[in-house]
Amino acid sequence: MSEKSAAIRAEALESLLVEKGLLDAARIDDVLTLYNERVGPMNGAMLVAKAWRDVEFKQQLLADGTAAIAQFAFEGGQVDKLVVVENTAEVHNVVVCTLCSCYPWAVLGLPPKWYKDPAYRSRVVREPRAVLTDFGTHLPAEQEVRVWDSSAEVRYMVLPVQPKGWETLSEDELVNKITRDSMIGVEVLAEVAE
Amino acid sequence: MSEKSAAIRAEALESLLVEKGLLDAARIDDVLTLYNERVGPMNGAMLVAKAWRDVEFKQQLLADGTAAIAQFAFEGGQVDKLVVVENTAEVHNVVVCTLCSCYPWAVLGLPPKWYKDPAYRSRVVREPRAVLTDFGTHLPAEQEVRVWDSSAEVRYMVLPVQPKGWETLSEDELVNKITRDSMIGVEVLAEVAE
Amino acid sequence: MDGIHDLGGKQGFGNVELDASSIEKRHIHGFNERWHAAVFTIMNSLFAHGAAANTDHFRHSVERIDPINYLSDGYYGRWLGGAETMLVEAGLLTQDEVNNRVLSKGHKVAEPIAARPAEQSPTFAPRSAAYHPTAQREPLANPIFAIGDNVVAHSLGGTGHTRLPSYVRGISGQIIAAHGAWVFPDANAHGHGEAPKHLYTVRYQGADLWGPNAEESVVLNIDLFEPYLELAQ
Amino acid sequence: MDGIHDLGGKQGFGNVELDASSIEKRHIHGFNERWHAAVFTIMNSLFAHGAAANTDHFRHSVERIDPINYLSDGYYGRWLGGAETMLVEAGLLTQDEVNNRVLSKGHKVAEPIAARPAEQSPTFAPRSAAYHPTAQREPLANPIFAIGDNVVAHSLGGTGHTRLPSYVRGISGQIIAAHGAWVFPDANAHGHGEAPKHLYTVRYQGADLWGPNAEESVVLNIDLFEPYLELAQ
Repeated sequence: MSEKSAAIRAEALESLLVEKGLLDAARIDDVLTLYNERVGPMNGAMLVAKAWRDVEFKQQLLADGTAAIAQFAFEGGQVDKLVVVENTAEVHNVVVCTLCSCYPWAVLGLPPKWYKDPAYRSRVVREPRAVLTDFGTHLPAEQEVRVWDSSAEVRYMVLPVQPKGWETLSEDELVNKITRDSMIGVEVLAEVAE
Repeated sequence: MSEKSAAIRAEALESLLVEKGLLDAARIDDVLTLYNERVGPMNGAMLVAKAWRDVEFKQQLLADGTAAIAQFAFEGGQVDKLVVVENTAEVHNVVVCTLCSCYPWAVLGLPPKWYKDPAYRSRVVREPRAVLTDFGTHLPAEQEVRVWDSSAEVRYMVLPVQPKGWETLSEDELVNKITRDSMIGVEVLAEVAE
Repeated sequence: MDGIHDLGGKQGFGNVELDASSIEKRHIHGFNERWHAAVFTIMNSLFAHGAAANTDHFRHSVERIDPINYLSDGYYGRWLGGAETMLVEAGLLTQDEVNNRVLSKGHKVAEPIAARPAEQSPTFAPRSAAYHPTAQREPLANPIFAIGDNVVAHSLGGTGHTRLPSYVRGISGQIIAAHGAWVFPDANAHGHGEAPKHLYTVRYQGADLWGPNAEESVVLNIDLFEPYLELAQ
Repeated sequence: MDGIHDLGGKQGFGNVELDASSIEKRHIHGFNERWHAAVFTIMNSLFAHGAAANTDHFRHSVERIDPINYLSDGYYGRWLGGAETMLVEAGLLTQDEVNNRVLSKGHKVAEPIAARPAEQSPTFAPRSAAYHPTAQREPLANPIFAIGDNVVAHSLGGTGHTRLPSYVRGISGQIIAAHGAWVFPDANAHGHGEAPKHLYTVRYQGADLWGPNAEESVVLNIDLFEPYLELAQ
């Protein structure tokens, strides 16, 4: 089914359900507003920035991610339990859901298309190093790669390594530089030459 | 790709190869003649009929199918080694190739479409009794089902049980009554009420 | 079920196609299309009107989509297929209603739709009155395994929903975390109650999963429910 | 490779669609369409012109077809995809030539074609001068296993051709027949020679393969090459 066909089919179902009183079309606008404006990777980036600046928060985030983020009352769901895994010089973490497309919506927003497509889901558990090169990410052979397959209701987020030179940036400045992909684990943050 | 699209695509490739001298279109007619006229399940049916009437041939067919059929010089290929497995009251055999669609062309002809489709290939190794009911074949619970997955170059053919009442038929009469499906193992032959 | 959705470790799906956010390395988020949000909202309405009893029930409806459609339809297309299935099975819409409306919107007749394998619609108990913000529950028993145990997972068989992917089955791994008891998807998807089971993170070595040609120094962590596991010999 | 072709035991593919011969219980045989025979003959020409080095090489070209096409194209459509791949990889045709000719025949531009994953085209040694009517060969060594041995099969890994389906891996079975030594597909498909290996028929119990919900009294026999096997513990 092409995107166009699916769009028509969705429109058909929407109109039927509205007629039958099973769907309030206004709720579609609410959902658009929620995920377009309030739920997105800026939430996760804020957590990462804070963890880089506040060692106590970082320890709490790594020890019990669910408790650490409770104060922010993120919307968006899909995070019954949050586990934050830390990248280091020795270990690089990367997250997937091979059986469907589980993803920590509340902190990263809606998952990118590639996260939900068969290529990523099939390959990243088997050849994560090769998959990361699709993203331009080349890991040293001696760095261990840890793949997390989110097969239950625990959700995983990666705490990336802070690049050299970012120590002087404010948390607000960091939020725009900490990418979604670095928190999924398919990118290693680096200072971009400007 | 629909059948129509595939047909167009095949026509394109055929015309290109003929132009380049890589394909002689007359060979297509030879292939049609070979498989439409000389290679088909009547060859296997002839073996089964003969086995039912000639106990010595039956023993040879079951002991070394390859040697037993050598005298007939069947065309059509795909039978490096033939193993004939006998159905009895205790055991029912059924043949598949889960990885592609290997089939004993020389004795059964070209495989039916369903033999090559995902439904049969995926299901018959896991739930052969359920698959056989798709064919209207219901096996007694106490009869063991033996599935043969043709994963190498050995090819399998089933020697069906002769129905009661067929003992007086000639080999020629039997050939038209012994079905392809009974030699794949998805059918149990039975005298049809006429 | 051992369905097309069980993609982990399968080969032949080509390279990852990056989105604009990955390429431009900046935050781009939200819905790409309005109809994606419509499907998202329809999915919410399934839960509101009881057509989807719970998340596990909904996930299984997506797994039951025809395999070609599963691979072709994209994420929101798959949700749409699952939603249609659940609405029809719940008796809230008929298949004819859906098909006729699709045709009236200009859809081609020949377009394949999500298949709906015949399944006895399970009966779900009314939701518990207790408010559960998550799928974590009080355990019904003590955990059988402990961190450090070596375990092997085996399929429970059958045609139902499960969260044990095939690629880890039969391979020895080590428990590295215990998460307490959680709603058991294999039961919950089919109206057999929440049946809480202990959940563990199990770590596998890449070479154990993928053989001698595995990438070096790769480990795989996955969350598995206790009924899938036994101690490795 | 663990590709889409490895269908044994997968669920969700629906019921078997019988053909006229099955329904009418009479002999109907031969090609349904002329183009099926054309593809069959093209496949023969691949061997005649060296584009396909051997059957294993050809089979692998079919396995490499894009998964959606593999499920959609039907048997002769899959052969066609494999044939195109081999003709292009052998340099006998260019992809542009094929595409342009397809368009000139009235094909839609958007129609997907068989994917051709980039693969280093292997170099095949010229065929042996010896005439081999079958793929059976003189053994290079004595067989390691004997009838009655309990064995377990494991994937050799990698991305290449193999004849070990995933559904028997890691499960204990018993050798019930020994067939001598045969050309080893895992090597032969990739230009690594015929490397003959001993071949056995291994018998598995249905309940061992499919768990507690398996059908009763079912056994599965499959032909497996010696390098896949080790003695069960």
